[in-house]
Amino acid sequence: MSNEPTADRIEAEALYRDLGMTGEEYRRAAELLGRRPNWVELGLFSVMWSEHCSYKSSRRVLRRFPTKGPQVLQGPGENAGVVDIGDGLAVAFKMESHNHPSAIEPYQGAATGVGGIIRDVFTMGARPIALLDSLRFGPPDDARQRYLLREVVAGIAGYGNAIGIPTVGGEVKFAESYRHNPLVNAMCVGLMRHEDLARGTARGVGNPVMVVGARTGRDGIHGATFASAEDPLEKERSAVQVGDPFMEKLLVEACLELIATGAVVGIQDMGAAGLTSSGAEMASRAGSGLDIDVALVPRRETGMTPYEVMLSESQERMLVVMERGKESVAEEIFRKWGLEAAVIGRVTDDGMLRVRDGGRVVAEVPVRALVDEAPVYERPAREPEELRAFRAWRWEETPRPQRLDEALLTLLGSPDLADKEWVWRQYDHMVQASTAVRPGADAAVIWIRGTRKGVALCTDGPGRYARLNPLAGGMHAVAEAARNLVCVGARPLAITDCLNFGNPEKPEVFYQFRQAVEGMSRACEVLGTPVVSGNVSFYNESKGVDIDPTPIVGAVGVVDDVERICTPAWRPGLTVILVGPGAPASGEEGAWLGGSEYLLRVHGRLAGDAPPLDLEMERRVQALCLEAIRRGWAAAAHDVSEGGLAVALAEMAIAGGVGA
Amino acid sequence: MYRARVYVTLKAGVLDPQGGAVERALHALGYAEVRGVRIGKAIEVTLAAPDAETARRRVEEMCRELLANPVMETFEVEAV
Amino acid sequence: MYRARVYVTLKAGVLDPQGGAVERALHALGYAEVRGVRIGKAIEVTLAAPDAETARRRVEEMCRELLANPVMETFEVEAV
Amino acid sequence: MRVAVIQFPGSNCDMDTVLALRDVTGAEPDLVWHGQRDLSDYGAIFLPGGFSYGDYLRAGAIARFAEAMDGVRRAAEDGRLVIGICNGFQILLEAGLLPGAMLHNDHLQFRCAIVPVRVERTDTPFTSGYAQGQVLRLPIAHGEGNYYADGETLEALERNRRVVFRYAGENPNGSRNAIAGIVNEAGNVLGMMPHPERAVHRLLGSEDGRALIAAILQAGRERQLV
Repeated sequence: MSNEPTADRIEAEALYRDLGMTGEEYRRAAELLGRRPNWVELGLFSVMWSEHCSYKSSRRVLRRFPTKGPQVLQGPGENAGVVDIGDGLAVAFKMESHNHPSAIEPYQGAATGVGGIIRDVFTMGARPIALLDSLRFGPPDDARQRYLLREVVAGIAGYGNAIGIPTVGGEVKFAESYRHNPLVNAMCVGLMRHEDLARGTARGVGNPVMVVGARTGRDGIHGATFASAEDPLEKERSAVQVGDPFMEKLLVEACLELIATGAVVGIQDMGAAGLTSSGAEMASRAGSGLDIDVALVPRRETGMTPYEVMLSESQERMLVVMERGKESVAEEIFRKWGLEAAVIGRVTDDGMLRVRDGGRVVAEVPVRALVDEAPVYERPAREPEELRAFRAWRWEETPRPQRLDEALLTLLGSPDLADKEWVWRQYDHMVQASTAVRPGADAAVIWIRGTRKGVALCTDGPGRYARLNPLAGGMHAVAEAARNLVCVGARPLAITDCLNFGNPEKPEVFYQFRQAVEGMSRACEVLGTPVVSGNVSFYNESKGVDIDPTPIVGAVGVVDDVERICTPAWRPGLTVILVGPGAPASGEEGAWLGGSEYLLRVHGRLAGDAPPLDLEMERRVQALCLEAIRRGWAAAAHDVSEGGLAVALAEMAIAGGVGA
Repeated sequence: MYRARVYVTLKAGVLDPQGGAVERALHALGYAEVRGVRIGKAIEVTLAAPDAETARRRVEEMCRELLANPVMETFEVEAV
Repeated sequence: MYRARVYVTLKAGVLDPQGGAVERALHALGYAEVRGVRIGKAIEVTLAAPDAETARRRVEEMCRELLANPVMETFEVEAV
Repeated sequence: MRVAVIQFPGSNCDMDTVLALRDVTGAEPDLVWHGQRDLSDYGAIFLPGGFSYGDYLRAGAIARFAEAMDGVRRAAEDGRLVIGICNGFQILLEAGLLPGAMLHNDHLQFRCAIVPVRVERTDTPFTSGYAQGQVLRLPIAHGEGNYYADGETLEALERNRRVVFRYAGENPNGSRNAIAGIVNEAGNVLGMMPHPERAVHRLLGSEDGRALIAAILQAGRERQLV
């Protein structure tokens, strides 16, 4: 293009830095290409090698996750993980973060986060049956944080309600470190029969490649590297991504109808880095190449350059590879639903991603270079200084409160523990008429109508434990998620995750990340819940302050008989039993109060070490609890977590409307 | 007492799904001559002010602070 | 090519909770002089027409048929 | 009697309504695309909940122009049964088949909850299965359920006993006279904001919607509807 910088200017003025690439990465790209990249090629490298798409700082650590199991039909690497739930049925699920866009425009940032994660699920051939969202803000005594909370919840409601997928679970927590960097993690779950499983691969030379759904505009250009640059408030704030839930509803129906015809070779949603990442990833999985022409992509704005079309993050679009000669099958289905469907190129076997503009080649890059050769960094890790100070805390130093009832009221008034009905009553959590356990319990249960089966869902985070001890924090996040599933009567099957951390180039942050993954992995192994999908969100940092390490876990379980489910609501006449390890030896109580809600809310202190967690004991406690519910012995169940036993009992009393 | 009318509209380039849906509906109703529809807000503010000029300045301040979202919207103040 | 701007506002007797909420927010931000806020829609329609008069007439038809609900809303067309 | 459930682009509760009809009556309703104008085969027509055409401009504003609405209008005129649930009620209002309009909820938020709803009359084809004054527990889920009509229309609705359902507890959206559901003069067209199709099983939180669906089929038999 006329005004686009030449290869010489890119190198001379180090323009690659504007796209978030280091000098070393630029030279590596030129080496793989065998020549210096032009502007469009540089754009492809910059988004594919961004932290968001390449996982360059996290890839090596993520290998630690256990991802196998008899119940796993599809592990990490595809658009969503897929798990068998028996009787020929399976669930696809994933969680994704939209933190940086939500800091800029909270309503649309949250809405497009929901839209994106829904596409990751139905692209696997599953019909979406539930949404959950995990949110973090600064303390709510500040008007800006209340504005962000209001707009993010309205955005999630606006999108989820309009598309007709029930938002049934999640959590909202508040802490100082999220003040300038809110977290918006969205999870979607879909249901399918085993034979419906579709995959994101571009196989078969000559097969047509099609862009379907909405038209393409300049939305979120550089959203991918945008997400990886450090400070959300100083970034380029022009092209805000706007979601259209109505069009996505049509897209869900059209895509599921198209997949059912059997004429689809591969399908993937266009998320961060739009056409570039979907095209490159689909070709990489099949070991093939793509020859596409951006002039054929249906557009919403005039005068878009090939660079802009390849990097656009316009919403509600999918990339589809059809069987050769079956293009008309797609065109007809999409016309019925009032959507675009255009052939933009072919699958090739030369392993190249070749981009044309009206026939003229404007970019030609080996797929391997973009996907497999992305740099992989082994970042240095160092235990944060503050841990030693935290662990110097002694339980004996803390004065005992005179009145325990006042302490309990303080805890129940904590924004983290307070009732969140104000949030979830804005979500349609009953559409699809299948919600057997509604928000407010330990987990949600979706009843598969026409069967006795239910799918249990929840999200959980480590709270402050991960700050005090990242390893224990990772373990607690997984253990608590599994515990919540068990408390509604479900057998935990697998998890997805959103690993929200600060700047990985800081050794303390990378230590937190690596330790949290280690902790999560150990808990997954003992509790038998492999990781089947997930997302890493780094650079959650503003004005030099990193967020607390926040590994969010999304857990899925199965209820074999929906007549045997449980909620915290107890009834008069029941005996209350506490199941778990015995009370701590006298003098050791402090071990269980480190990083507790009590210590923070009553004494205003964050200190101590995360409570000890015996994973083997956890597994046995969960097994006993699940058996008790299955046998009908237990009529109510609730996990003891933040706020401890006192809060757990209070919450059951409130849920049941009866004291104890 | 002054009555100012403020128009808050989406910035160019920002997708307007609602405008698109209304445009398609108008075409379906036979208004083929319609080339585009953009939907924004019309906010009428009644306020006390010493003179029209101050009224206009204050309303513009309100727009920057609350009535328009600077990230995706522009505003125009018309004193009535 | 003409660009008409349509204001659709709630009829006088109809409660406008959105306007009330914005008014309270403005007072909280220190704009004590605000006496009332009413929120309506500003719809910009771009259309081809032989002349301004026909353009206005067609847009008024669109308002009666779709853009405004006569039970609770009134409309006003301003050719731009 | 044959039953139709109309499917608009953006309808979300069409399948829920089909499932509820199948569950309560054992009979299979037809899912009818909004482009079908002739609905003369059907004794009862459901306009389901959802966000037809994204609820853009106003909830139901665009859906009322769909071809199927001609069939709905004819069914209303010749005494067959028409039931508009939530978005369906909004479409009937926009189409002028029922008087009044829906504003945004007065608290400006979407609200989803199971709420108490009182049955104001039982001499209708929809409420014959309930007792007079019975308070049902029905789910609501809407952002524009704040029913409005001018004084004159409201007074006529009350005088002619056309208010069939009224919110019994706290008014969840600001509706005038806490109106939750009304019928037309002839009494064969019902619009209601609560979702009976979501209250058909204990596991879903309430079974109070079953009697409404059963009553409709019963009325179809009594009136020898097609």
